[in-house]
Amino acid sequence: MTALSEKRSQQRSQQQSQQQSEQQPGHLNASARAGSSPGRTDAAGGSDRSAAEAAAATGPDGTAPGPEAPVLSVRDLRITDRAGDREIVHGVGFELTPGKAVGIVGESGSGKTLTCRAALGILPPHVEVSGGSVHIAGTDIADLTPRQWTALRGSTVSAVFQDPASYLNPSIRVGAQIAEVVRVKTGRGRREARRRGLDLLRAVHLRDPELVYSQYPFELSGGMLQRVLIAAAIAAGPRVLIADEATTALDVTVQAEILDLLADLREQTGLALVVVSHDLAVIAQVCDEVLVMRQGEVVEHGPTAQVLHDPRHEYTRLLVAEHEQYGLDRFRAPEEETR
Amino acid sequence: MLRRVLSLPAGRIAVAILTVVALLAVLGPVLAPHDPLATSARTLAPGSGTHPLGTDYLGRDVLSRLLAGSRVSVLGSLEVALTALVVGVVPGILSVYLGRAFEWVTLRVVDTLVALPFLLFAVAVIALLGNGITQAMLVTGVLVSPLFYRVSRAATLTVARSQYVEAALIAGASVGWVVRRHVWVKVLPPIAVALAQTIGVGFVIVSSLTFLGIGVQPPEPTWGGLLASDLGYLSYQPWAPVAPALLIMATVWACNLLADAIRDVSGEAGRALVAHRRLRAGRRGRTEPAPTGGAS
Amino acid sequence: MTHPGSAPRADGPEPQDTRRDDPSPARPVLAITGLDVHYGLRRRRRKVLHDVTLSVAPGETVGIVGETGSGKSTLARAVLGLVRASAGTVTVAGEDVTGHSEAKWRRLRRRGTVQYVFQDPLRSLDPDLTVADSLAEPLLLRGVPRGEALARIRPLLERVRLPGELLDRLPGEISGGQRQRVAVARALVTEPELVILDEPVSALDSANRVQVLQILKELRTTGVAIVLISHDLGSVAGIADRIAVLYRGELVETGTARDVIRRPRHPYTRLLVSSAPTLHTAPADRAERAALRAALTT
Amino acid sequence: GGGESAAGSGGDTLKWATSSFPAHWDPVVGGSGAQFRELALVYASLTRTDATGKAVPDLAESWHYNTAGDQVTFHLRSGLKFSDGTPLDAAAVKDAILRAKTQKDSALFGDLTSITSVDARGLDVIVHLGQVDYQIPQLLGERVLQVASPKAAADPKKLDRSPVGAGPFTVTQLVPGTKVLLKKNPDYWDAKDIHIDTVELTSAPDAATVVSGLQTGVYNFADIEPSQASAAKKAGLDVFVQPGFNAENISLNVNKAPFDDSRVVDAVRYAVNRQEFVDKLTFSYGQATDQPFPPGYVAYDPKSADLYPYNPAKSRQLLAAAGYKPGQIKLSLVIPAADPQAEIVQSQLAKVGITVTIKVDKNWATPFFAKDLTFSLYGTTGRDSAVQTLTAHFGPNGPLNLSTPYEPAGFEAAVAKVRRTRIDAPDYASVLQAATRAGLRSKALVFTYSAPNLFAKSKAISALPKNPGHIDWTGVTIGR
Amino acid sequence: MTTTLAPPAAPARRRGPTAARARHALGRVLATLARSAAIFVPVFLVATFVTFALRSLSGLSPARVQLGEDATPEAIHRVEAQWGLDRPFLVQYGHWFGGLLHGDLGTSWTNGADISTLIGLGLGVSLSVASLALVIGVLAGFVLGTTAALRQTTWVDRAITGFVTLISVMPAFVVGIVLVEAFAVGLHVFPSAGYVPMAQGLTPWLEHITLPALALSFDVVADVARQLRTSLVAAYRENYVTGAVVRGLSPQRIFLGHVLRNGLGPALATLGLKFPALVGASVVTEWVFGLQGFGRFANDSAQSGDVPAVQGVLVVSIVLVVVFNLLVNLVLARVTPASQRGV
Ligand SMILES: Nc1ncnc2c1ncn2[C@@H]1O[C@H](COP(=O)(O)OP(=O)(O)OP(=O)(O)O)[C@@H](O)[C@H]1O
Ligand SMILES: Nc1ncnc2c1ncn2[C@@H]1O[C@H](COP(=O)(O)OP(=O)(O)OP(=O)(O)O)[C@@H](O)[C@H]1O
Ligand SMILES: [Mg+2]
Ligand SMILES: [Mg+2]
Ligand code: NI
Repeated sequence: MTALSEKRSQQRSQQQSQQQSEQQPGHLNASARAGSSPGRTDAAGGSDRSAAEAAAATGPDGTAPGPEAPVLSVRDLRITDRAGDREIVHGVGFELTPGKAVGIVGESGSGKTLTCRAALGILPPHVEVSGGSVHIAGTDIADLTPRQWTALRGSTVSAVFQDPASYLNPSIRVGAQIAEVVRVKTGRGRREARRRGLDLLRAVHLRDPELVYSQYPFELSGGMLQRVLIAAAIAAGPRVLIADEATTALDVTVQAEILDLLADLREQTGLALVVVSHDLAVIAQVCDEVLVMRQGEVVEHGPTAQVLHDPRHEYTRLLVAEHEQYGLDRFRAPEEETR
Repeated sequence: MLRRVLSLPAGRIAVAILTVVALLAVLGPVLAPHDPLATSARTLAPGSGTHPLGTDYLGRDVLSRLLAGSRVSVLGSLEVALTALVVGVVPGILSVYLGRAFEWVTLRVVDTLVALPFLLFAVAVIALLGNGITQAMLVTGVLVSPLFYRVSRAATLTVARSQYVEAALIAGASVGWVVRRHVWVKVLPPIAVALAQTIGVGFVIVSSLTFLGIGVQPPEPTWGGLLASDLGYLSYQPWAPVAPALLIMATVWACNLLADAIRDVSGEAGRALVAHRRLRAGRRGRTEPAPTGGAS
Repeated sequence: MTHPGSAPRADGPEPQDTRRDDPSPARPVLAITGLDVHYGLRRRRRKVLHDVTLSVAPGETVGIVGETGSGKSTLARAVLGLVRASAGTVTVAGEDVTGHSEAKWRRLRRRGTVQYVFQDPLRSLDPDLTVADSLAEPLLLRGVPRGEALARIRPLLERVRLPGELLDRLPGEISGGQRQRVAVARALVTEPELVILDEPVSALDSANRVQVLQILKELRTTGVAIVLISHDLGSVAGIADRIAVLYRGELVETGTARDVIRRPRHPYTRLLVSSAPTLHTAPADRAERAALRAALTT
Repeated sequence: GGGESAAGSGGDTLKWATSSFPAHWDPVVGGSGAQFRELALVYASLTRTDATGKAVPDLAESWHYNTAGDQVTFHLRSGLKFSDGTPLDAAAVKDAILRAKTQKDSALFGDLTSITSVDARGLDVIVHLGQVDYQIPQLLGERVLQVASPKAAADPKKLDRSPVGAGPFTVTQLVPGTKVLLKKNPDYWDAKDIHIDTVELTSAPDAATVVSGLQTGVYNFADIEPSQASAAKKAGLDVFVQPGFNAENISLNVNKAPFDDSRVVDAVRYAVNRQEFVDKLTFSYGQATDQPFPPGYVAYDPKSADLYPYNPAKSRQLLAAAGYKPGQIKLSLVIPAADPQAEIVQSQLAKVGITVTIKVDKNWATPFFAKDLTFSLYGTTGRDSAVQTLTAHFGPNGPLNLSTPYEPAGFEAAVAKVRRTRIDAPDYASVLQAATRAGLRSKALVFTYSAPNLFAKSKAISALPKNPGHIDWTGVTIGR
Repeated sequence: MTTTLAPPAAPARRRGPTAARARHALGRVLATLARSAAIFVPVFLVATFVTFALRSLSGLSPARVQLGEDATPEAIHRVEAQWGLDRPFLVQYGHWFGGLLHGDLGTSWTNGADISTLIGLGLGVSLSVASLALVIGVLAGFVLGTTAALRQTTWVDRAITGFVTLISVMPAFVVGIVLVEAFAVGLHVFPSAGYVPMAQGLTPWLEHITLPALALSFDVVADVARQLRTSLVAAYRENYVTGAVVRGLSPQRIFLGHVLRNGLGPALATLGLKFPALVGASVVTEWVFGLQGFGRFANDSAQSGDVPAVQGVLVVSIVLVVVFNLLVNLVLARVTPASQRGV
């Protein structure tokens, strides 16, 4: 990378502080309450309350000031598998204001993906939202028609997933797939869409965007594909990007780059992020706020720093311990502390 | 395997039809109310007590001829399928193990066979090389063998390259052990599917050839031959072709059904089916959530 | 054995290792020298490993890290005789296996000195064999009667913390974490001297990961040498005595875990270290990484 | 044009689906089998036959024998020419005869053994014979001497693919084995009596679909199987039988066991139930016959009628007398193509204890004409000259005599006598019938039935002249 | 960026993306062609060799066909020499193959006609029918397959599946007869037999080939529908569909632009495999419909023991199949480039 990105990373800290101060009310609202709530760690009840409180504070009914209104607010979301007749997710709630990042971490099968999919309106067959609500930019998704969903996705909320190769059509050049989104969602002409597509590829730090533009997915590496997917996801300028295990299958070095990219986007465009990972460290790197899920319940919810330093729930402690006992932190932590 | 196939309704229907057809082939001549070759003065008669399906243009009993004809059709299609099986499976499996030269040659031969329009080729070969259903079906069997080659090769390939085979090799297994313990179970179902399909294809081919009058010597009744001769007397017995046509179609249908059923109860789908049953039967006492991939 | 009866260790934050300071006089379980491996024929021929030299002492735990396609699995497969080396030698438990015939390999493998745990536990277990059958296979191959084999796998199951009722299930019917533990158990059936694990935890979530790592830690105490392959430095850092960094088919760096992580020499290692996600992020890493990447490209 | 498809005939177009589409269009190669009818569209001959089977003028206006009866002169019509412009004179006819006698692949030279040489004098063709033979004008009719342009015939291979004759039509397009398009030949000597403009001659599909073809107007004329007759009638088509000389027989080889024992031959004769063939194969359009001629024809010998009536008991007796137990005789019936006739023979012989296996052999002709077979079937469409029919069946070298060189006693003399008898002589019929009688003593042939020449045509086509064995388009009109 | 695998073509990018893309596309076509040729040339050689060996195996001789009633051993020998059949087998093959490359398939034993010409004439008929059958098969199969896939697990799906199963077990000759009886004889909609070249008018041409094409198409309809349904259902389960959904593309666009494109591949491949069957089935349908096409010619020649004609038919059918598959491969390479990257 070049001087440009260095400059960017310098800007980052300035911007961050600036943004934080700007968005103070909304942000503080959510995290402060979460932190101060004593019943925080005992699962659903706690998060219910926090969600309700948060909703009351920011309120979709227009009580809160405009720019700080959450772009995504999930309240006591419950998801049920109608076929097996069991509730899979038992009340998840969080709020996301522009430029913020929420992380969801949890064990396999804890309902992270279903939560994200519910917010995207793409739950698998038989699986339904059975309680609570999801508001995207103030709209309750329960009222959305399929057509409205189509309009909403891509331009307001978008997503990237694990295994990037499979999320691109193998038979179509990647450039065309990005341009398609641009054309359909923003109504630009062919040539214009191409230019914008190239810009997007550049924006996700792909070297030689022209070449990548005309390549097929199978000609690209996993890291490049994830960037392409991100480019496609942000092509229509969404306000929320959901990244479900977006870096899990990637090499650590590539993962670091993608995480950097997400952070950049967040800073530069005010994109709000939902980052799902089973690795607490990944979340720690990008997110302001963490939800820890286990068996469909939120067992811990709070500002990242607080959850890391003072894990309340046993499961969260396990997550932290994993890094501190078996991971790199074991070697680095002392160094950091001495610094 | 058969038990699992029979547990599906489609499997039961298929097996029932095919059993009936097989019984006809074995017992047809015994069951036949008349000598299928015996002519009588009552030609082209409609169905009656003595001749339930009427008589043909030479006054022969149609039912008896249909029954007797099943043998040629069944044996013919079995011959096609078994020839194809032997000719296809052996090199199919060996192509994975015998090295690149063998693989290349067999692949080219298979490509060639696939490129031959087999009905055309069968007609040509049989007409030129002599008129016998046995030769006819042998040739056809060779022509349709690529299916078996491909199926067995693909199955062997996936198994041979699979990690559990490597795991067995690392534990010191010989090729024989690997084949007995790991390869066999997985190669068998796709071959069974192919076999069922090929028997169906064989039926169509036997019927087409005998319809064209190729491959059998005259008085010998065959379903295709009966159909063809019935067409000549359509103005007298417009319903006559229905019986042989239905027989041919039902048999082919049953073969396809069976192939689908085998596919449904074997491999990944089959294991899921069994697991599902096991859960439902509650043999394991407690019900547990379906195991997830466990991967993140 | 170099560390007889040593208590479970490395639970503390600081790894304390004395062995490397006084290298074992015993023969190494694994010694690789100047290993080259090629894939493909003629025009497609490509060198995947180049001049790899590595040795693993008895009871030692070595981590091999590197990016995708750097040749980690290939290295393991070369040790197991699943791919042929085009140069160099491989010595396993004192036996030079370079150029072994199939039959010789089979004999060696049946002894079960070296075992391998595959990257993907679902695919490395025969979907049609029950857990018991999969576990018993190595024993059956050595001619152990079935009854005895089944008796011998029970305690193993406990060792990997799996309930005994799992034995007559199919791999598709158990969870991913359980599957991985079955795969580990299978590797232990023959009481090997060396176990090579290919990305044993990268497909698992934290709880399962901790569990498997815990099992491995316990394994170390029994004196088994372990080679741990991973693309993520973080997941081997806490458990490996030594770490070898593989980059584009070459071992660019080998050293104690502490040295490699604290004082990485090769730019790639430095990049790895700075990229590994940790709970406490250091913003400065970002610029550093960019510089390292630039250094690596040239 | 024949492009119009739907019902109704297209203009004055004859759309003829034939089951015996000519493989060869060189008449010398095509031979005298069943395909001369189609070739006659293109080629004319010296004579033709009338409804009674007598020779009448065609290219030859008239002819006369010398007094010795060993030379016949044909006087050609004047001003004739072939469709390629070559004049049709005596030289051309001479050329045609010589070609039939000498061309390597000629199928006719066996029919022309009486002719020793030919002289051409302007329009007079003088044919010199090696023996007295009053059959020559009959013989040189459509079956044996369709005259091709000598210019075109210079390259027989080419002629075979693009026929040039002086018949009622000329070929505009020929797809070998499949289809021929013809148009009316304005230079044909009798062109004024030809009312058909174009002909599409197609090789017929499966018998079962011919009728629907006729019904839907794809064809308007076709030979059909007797089994299709009722369907054709129901479809509103004209179904008619054209007279002919057809006769089916069972060929036996008396030089081979078991037919070297005449009791076995007789047993076969008594075992044959002719009516069954007629009923089951011809749907009563045919006739039972025990002679190579249909009853009523001049050569049919009433005195020989029903010499061996159906009598299976007697047949079994004869076999027993010959020392054969039931089922002991096992024969292969070798035939060129699947044929229900063979199945009837098989079942009838089975009833007297002879086991017959049918063998369809594509190479049938080779062993048959090499007289290697023991047992076969043959059907003839007859010959215009009765003598020719007789010698083909009973003569020592007759192609249909499976028992060559066997010949019944007295046959040669009887035939010679016919040849010497003028056709208009009062005793011609009795002499001819005597020859038939002599021939029928042959142990080599058992005649069974006469297959009908069954046709179906659209009602728009007027009735055809009833020339036995021929199809003559003279005077036929196609309405709309 | 170290982690991006630098593609080998990277140095060429200076020439500009359009040029690179054009070269890319051309290269792809050439590569597909080369790969196909590598498969098909040996196929062609082997197939023609097998075909040629048929004569020796059959023991048939032109003499028997030609000489008929007058075959004597000398005459047979003479005729065989004239046909060059007394030469060594490989010499004969070489000669025949040489002719083949020039489009010369020799002359018929039965009527001495040029076989290439004969086949050419028949081919017009057969290809008309086969093309129409393909068109019908593809269209009907497409409609049925997509409808079933889009209405998955509803009664529509089940009805279509049932119908497809039914027509897939109906042999061509049964279909043929039923069609003739129903449409030609019963309803008088189409002629029951015969063929009219396109030159004589499009309508009569279509009328004549519709029924045979329909009879021939059943198998294609069934296979295309089944394959398309399966692959569309599978394609809908693919992640890239989810990807397109979250990017906010409409269902129609996803179906047309993404699902269909990938679902089409396997159906196309089936079509490639189906073609030989189509050519083969012409033997039966042309018989039933009184068409003087390729299949009828094959049957007639085979029945009359006309070996060169049979060889010619087989060679031409092989060429047809090979060419058709080549086309299919080219289209496939275009539609699903990913499938081309493997072996
Ligand atoms: N289509 C479905 N039908 C029924 N149950 C489902 C379906 N998809 C997921 N589940 C169940 O929902 C639960 C949560 O699944 P989800 O995919 O959200 O977990 P996750 O937290 O994303 O796990 P991972 O880390 O493995 O991705 C699991 O127990 C799973 O079995
Ligand atoms: N059977 C094979 N034939 C040809 N090339 C191969 C084969 N197996 C692996 N390779 C190539 O060899 C290189 C090293 O592969 P290897 O599997 O050893 O990598 P790895 O380090 O294990 O990667 P990962 O982390 O993705 O498992 C890769 O570039 C791969 O494409
Ligand atoms: Mg998930
Ligand atoms: Mg690997
Ligand atoms: Ni900290």
